[in-house]
Amino acid sequence: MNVKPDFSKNANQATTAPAFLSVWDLHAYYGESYIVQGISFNVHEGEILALLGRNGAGKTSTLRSIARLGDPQVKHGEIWLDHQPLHNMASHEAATVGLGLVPEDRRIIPGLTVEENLQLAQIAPPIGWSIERLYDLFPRLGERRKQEGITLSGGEQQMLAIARALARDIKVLLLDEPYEGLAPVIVDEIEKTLIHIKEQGMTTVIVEQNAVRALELADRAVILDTGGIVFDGAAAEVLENEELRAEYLAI
Amino acid sequence: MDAILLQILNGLDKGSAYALIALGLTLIFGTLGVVNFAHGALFMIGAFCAVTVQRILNLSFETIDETKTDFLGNPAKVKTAYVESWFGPETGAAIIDWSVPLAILFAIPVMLFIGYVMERGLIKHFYKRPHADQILVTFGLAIVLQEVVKYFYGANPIPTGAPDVFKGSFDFGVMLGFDPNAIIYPYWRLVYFAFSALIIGGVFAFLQFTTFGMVVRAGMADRETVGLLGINIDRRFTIMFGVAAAVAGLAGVMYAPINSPNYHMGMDFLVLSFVVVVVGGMGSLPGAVLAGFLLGVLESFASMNEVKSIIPGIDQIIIYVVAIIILLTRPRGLMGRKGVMED
Amino acid sequence: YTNEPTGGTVTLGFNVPQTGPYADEGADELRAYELAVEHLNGGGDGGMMNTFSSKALQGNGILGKKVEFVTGDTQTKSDAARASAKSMIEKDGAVMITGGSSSGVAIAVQGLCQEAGVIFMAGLTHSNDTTGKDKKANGFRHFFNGYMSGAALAPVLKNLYGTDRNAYHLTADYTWGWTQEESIAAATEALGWNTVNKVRTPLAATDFSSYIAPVLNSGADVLVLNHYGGNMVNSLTNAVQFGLREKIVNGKQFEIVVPLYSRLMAKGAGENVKGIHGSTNWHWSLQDDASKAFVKSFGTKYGFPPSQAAHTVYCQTLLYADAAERAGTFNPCGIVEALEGYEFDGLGNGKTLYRAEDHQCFKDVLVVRGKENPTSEFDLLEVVEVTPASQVTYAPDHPMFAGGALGTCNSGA
Amino acid sequence: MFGLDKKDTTLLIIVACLALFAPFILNPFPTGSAMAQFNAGYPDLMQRFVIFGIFAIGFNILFGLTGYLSFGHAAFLGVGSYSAVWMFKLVGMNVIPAIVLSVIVAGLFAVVIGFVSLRRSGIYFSILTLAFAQMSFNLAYSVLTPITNGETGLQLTLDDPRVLGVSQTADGSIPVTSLFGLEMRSTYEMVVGPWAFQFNVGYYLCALIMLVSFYLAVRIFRSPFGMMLRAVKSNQQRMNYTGLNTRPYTLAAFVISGMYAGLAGGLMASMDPLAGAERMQWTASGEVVLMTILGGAGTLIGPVVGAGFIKYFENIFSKINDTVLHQWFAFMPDGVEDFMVFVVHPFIGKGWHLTLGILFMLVVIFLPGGLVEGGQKVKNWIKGRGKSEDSKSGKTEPAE
Amino acid sequence: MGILEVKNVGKRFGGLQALGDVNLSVKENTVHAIIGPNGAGKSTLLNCLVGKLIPDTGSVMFDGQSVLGRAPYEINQMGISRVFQTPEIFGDLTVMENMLIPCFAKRDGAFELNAIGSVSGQKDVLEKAEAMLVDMNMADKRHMHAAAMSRGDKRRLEIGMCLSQEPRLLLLDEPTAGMARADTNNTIDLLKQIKEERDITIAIIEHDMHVVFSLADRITVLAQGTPLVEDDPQNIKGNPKVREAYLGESA
Ligand SMILES: Nc1ncnc2c1ncn2[C@@H]1O[C@H](COP(=O)(O)OP(=O)(O)OP(=O)(O)O)[C@@H](O)[C@H]1O
Ligand SMILES: Nc1ncnc2c1ncn2[C@@H]1O[C@H](COP(=O)(O)OP(=O)(O)OP(=O)(O)O)[C@@H](O)[C@H]1O
Ligand SMILES: [Mg+2]
Ligand SMILES: [Mg+2]
Repeated sequence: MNVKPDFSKNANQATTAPAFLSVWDLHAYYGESYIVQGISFNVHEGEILALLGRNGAGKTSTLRSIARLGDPQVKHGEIWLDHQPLHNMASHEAATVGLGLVPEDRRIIPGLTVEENLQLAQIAPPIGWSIERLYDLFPRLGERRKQEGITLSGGEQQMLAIARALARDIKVLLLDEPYEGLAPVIVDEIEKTLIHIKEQGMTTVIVEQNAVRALELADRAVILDTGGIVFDGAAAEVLENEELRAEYLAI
Repeated sequence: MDAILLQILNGLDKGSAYALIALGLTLIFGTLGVVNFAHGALFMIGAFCAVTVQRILNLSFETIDETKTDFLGNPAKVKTAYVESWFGPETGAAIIDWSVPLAILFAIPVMLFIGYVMERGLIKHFYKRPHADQILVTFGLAIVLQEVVKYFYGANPIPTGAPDVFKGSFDFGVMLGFDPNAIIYPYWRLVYFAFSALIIGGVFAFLQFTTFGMVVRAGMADRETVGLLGINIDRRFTIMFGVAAAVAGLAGVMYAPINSPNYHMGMDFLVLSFVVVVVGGMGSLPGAVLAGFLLGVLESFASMNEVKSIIPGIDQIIIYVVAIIILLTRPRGLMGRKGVMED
Repeated sequence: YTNEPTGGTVTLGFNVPQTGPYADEGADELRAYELAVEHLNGGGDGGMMNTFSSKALQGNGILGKKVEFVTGDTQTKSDAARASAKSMIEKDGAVMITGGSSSGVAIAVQGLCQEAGVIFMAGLTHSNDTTGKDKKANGFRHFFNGYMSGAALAPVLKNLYGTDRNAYHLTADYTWGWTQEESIAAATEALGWNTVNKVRTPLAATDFSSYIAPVLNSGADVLVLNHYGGNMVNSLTNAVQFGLREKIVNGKQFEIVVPLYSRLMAKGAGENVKGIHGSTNWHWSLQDDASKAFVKSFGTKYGFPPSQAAHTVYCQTLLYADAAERAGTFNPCGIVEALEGYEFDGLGNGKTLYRAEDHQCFKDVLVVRGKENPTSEFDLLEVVEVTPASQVTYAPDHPMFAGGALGTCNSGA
Repeated sequence: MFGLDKKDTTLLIIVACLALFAPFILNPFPTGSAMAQFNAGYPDLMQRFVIFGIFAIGFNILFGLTGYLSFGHAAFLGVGSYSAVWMFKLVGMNVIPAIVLSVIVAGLFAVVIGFVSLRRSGIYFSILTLAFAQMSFNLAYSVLTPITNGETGLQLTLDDPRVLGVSQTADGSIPVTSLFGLEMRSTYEMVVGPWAFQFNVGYYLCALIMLVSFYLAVRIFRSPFGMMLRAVKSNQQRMNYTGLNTRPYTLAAFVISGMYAGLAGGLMASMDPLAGAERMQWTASGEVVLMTILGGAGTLIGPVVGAGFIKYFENIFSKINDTVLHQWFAFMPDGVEDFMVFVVHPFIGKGWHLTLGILFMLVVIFLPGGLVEGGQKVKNWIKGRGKSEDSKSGKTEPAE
Repeated sequence: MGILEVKNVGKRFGGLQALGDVNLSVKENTVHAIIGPNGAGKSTLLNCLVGKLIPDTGSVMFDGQSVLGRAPYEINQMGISRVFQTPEIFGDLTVMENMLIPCFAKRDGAFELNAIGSVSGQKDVLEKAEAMLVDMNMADKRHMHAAAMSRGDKRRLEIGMCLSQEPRLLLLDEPTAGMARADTNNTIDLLKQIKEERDITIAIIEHDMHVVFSLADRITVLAQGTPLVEDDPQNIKGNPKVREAYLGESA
């Protein structure tokens, strides 16, 4: 039932610009339930890819598979990041070769202060931005550095989650709904930050329900539906394609 | 007055034993969140490390002495320890005499190894399982460890003495201007007290002055996210477990001269150490230590006849009464952290 | 009657602690039971069957039936012990239950046997109550008791420590401890000793330091430890650690007394027992023919000398078998009749009487002392005095044994 | 039937059949054969199976549904036993008033302990219940001896005052417990060839009460109340913000399970009129926890299975000794026989704890969710081999 | 007089004045939106209304009765239901059971010991829950464990649960965060429909301006713990203070 991804097009692109992060024929399960049903896509160095789709389409599951978290269990498929086979790694190993994930629900660690949450990210090498630099980027966090992370407001937590990912020296940043629960001004700010780090060469995959904003930011888009890819192409193309937007994004 | 002072001293010493045992338990239970019913067994194995070292040092060859007879009237066999024949009777006897302190050296690697094997082979698979499953599996393990020890060493207590220099007691009373004999204290218990302080301090320093403690705490709260930050939390959990096992073991080694080790001594301490840890508050090391001392001192006071005549049987239940009062007045024990094992 | 043996065999139930703190004692009891069965069936060297004054036993089983046995684990808990005894009665058809390593268990099982209509031969139980307020017609005890310990010890203590002493009691806080405390205090006060204090210690206590520490300052110069098993090992070890024995109080050397001794437990306390007095039911170093025969028989089979527990239960098995032979039946009421008021010799404690009024045996009691220079790992105690039975005998209506009634024998029919 | 759906009715009927035919089922081996050691069909053990079954069923109502892990439930069992024995001593030998009183007293006790302990949750709750139970045990063992008869345990004596009955029977023994004259201990023995089956009045009374208790438990599980208890376990916060007061729910569950424990205690005393303090010790509380987890916490039948499992080991394995082993392996050549005995020896008789410990570990490692869920997995696996894989949906239903 | 009257409410966390001096009046049968930057104290205010927090100063009256000092379940029984910022549902229970519980709470009150009657026998409650599932478009997920649902679905379930209690005041804390556009639109429709069909007052916190402007009759802008302005939607959009503090240029 899932449309076979237009692989040839990717492959063609790959010859011109070699994929930086490449996911090939990924199948993942939560226990018995088959969720990610054969997904393949490439992300090129320095680009922003928007991964879109309805609730329950499998976006989070895909990101989690890439980040090598135990659930869902990847039963088949390959994931390459900068010539490193992620699919053979545990999540902490994937993190040390440069993968950064900002999970949905932010996952701020209870019992640790804001600063400790950031310090935690800088224990295992390689280390990215300094904590002071992160406070410059998110002054609100600097003001609350001694507060327990989970008592932050929703938006502040989101900032902390992004800051925590940047505290590590990463090659690719996976963002799972980074704008969720943020005030429009902050969304603007984070968008600026993303552009800023993109300029510095960061490769980003962004999952977002605010599809328009994500598409405006992204270079390319992949649309998922019930665990399979239904579109893979330029972001602008989605914005122009009424049918696609209506059917899969309801915009 | 001197009676009260005496009981304070006593309580502090008792408390140091409780604190030390609870410290090991709280590393696993309060910090890793694993309900470890095998902790008492680890303590017991520590004590049996002392027994084993004593046995090893006493390994002997037998010669037949025609002048004596054994209980059946046959010529008696006389045993001579190898150490004594190698190092000469005097040095040999001295080495045997010091078997308990020597056992510390023996126990550290043994306990680290046991902790390692236990964590890697068993506990590792149980972090995500319900607490009930953890109870069942560690209780099963505790029984197995106990029975194995019983199989080799029997059920009777095995006397394991401290070195001769520590025999006898120290007269505090005279020092403080009381009558002689008013406040006496066995030397070995003083050693135990000092040793506990040392270990407790060491563990605190390790967790306080390194990020290790923070990482483990974080890992317990959310393993997945810690993994996303590039930290190999499994390895740290293993180390933590090894340290906890070693602390439990050392507490056991040093306890051997105080009371002769037997195979079920761990179970005797198990309930008490859980109470101490919980009263101290889940996830709090200082809490566990404080609760250990507090309960030790209160227990000592309750054992005084003056107190018992007011409330009969109070020494039987004092620990539980205090536990109930503390848990009802302070929701998370003395110094517990929020959200640790509260559901 | 219950479980009347119909085939060529008769089944006895050996109910001992196989797990828990008394497991080693239980194991030794089991060894003795097996030895007794072997001897009854005509195997081995016959052991004490050769020295026993009654010659009814032929070495062909009991009443011509081969003796078989089943074993169970009491776990030193009344419930478990009763469950185990019940399974022997209900499932295995045992006609007699024997064993035990604590008074609570013995009394519980004795009560059960009375109701079920089988004979109970109590093993190690030292509480006055077993043949006092909890006595039962179907139960017999071959062990001595708290009162007898006191009566036996008192004269020895008088010789050793004089009549002007101040005693401090530490007592395990349950029935056995209380009865022993009462007995010893009464016996020593009769000598003129003063009882300074009686302190109860919790059953679950493992560290007695807070109970020992105040002793020296109380003016006492003798410490009596009414503890058994692990409690005894720990309290004695603690007392010695505190250096009590090196102290001089009231111008006298401080002394410790452990009224009930057992070799296995003395071993647990190690060097701390040296020079400490107490009483015991039997010891392998006794030189009478019966004891020698038993030690030889046991020692040859197992390689070490038997404990008092082993001796007791061996005797019990023989006595039961003998009673059945003499009565010509396994009917509990026949056995009770044969044992009541029965007098015999040759089982290691001299002339012995099973008193009809309370089913308590009266025989010599040993006063022992921890040996200063043991020659082997079994040689821990030395016999100081064999107190003759007459000195430890009391009237059946003695107040320490008052209350309760023997009732009538129950055959379960 | 009985207001249950089909699946539950089937389960109830199976349990009823098992209980009814237990004397046959548990005695599969002919008396006197080498395997007869493994027979469990004698009154005392059968009674224990069902009594501990009741205890565990009740415990599971609290633990399995609400997730509150009480470590002091044995206290209720002990209190129930004491009440029942006092009833026999003072009032009469009929078991009905004794059982009723034990349930009531245990219930009152549970109200008090539950009211205090339920102010905390998680491990703090567990330790509070443990503390109460240990206090009860320690006091019963020593200070409360006038009421509990301490170490020895409360027993009937020849001079009990018993207002509705005699202190002693005509032949001078203690009267036995009965149900309106039907003696609990009377047993009919049926001999079929080499087999002997025992039908005991006490057992059937216990079994009947167990069935009623089990039926009630099923009803509770399927009731709105049961669903609320599961909701408590799942998310108390949501409960509160949905207008539900969690405290009365948990307290009700606590008291109900305490009454089950009291019932078990009363039955125990009715079968064998003795009540000992050890029944209240933490190890006894721990035992019911183990039974429940071993069988499968939160499942209907699991606790009963777990109770049977542990009691079987305690009573059967502990009784196997070397002599029995030699009988089993007698057919082998001498050397092999001795070797086999040597190998098996550490695991039986005095080593039964070892076997039990190993089995605990094996069960929990390989059958997460307990014996019942393990059994279901095996069933599914066998079924699944017949059909092809068709369980793709992520739907999981709570096990029975 | 509004159905909800908040007067001079203040709340401090250590050194942080999370709520300064909040006055708020919500009129019956209106939708009142509370917007404001992250960390403004919106969720804190809600917590003060439902009994999760007790304010340091001020009073909260619902329908003429004070809610302060009452337990959360009592407040709920007065007719206030709340949807949380991170979904709070019964993860171990099925979707159907999740829906049943509030229906029981509505029918039976805070505590009802119906331990013998079976759930399947309670026809009225079953029907009501079923109808709600259909309304929320989740009937097909009836037997699923709630924990296994995607996050958007969890949030819709929670809204459904609150609605089935037929509250008089419904508090929504970012109900559509992380929801796909299509579902967001559905939710807006649903809320509109409910507002028309029932006597219900809604207070909603949202960062999605589309939602806010589609629903709200009245808007309060909260900033740093104090109300900045309160006005009708059309006026808010143009308010320069609001633009600066909250909306940013992209709105
Ligand atoms: N732990 C789990 N167990 C079983 N199924 C799960 C689990 N987590 C998610 N699923 C299922 O997997 C499917 C995909 O979920 P996923 O979270 O990847 O979706 P998503 O695209 O991120 O949706 P959303 O936009 O709502 O976050 C959903 O149908 C969900 O029900
Ligand atoms: N328990 C607490 N302890 C300390 N500070 C807290 C606590 N709860 C909230 N705060 C602080 O109070 C402020 C207000 O938080 P609140 O959650 O109410 O914000 P909000 O308006 O809901 O923001 P958002 O839109 O991001 O969810 C924040 O700065 C937060 O860090
Ligand atoms: Mg998602
Ligand atoms: Mg908020």
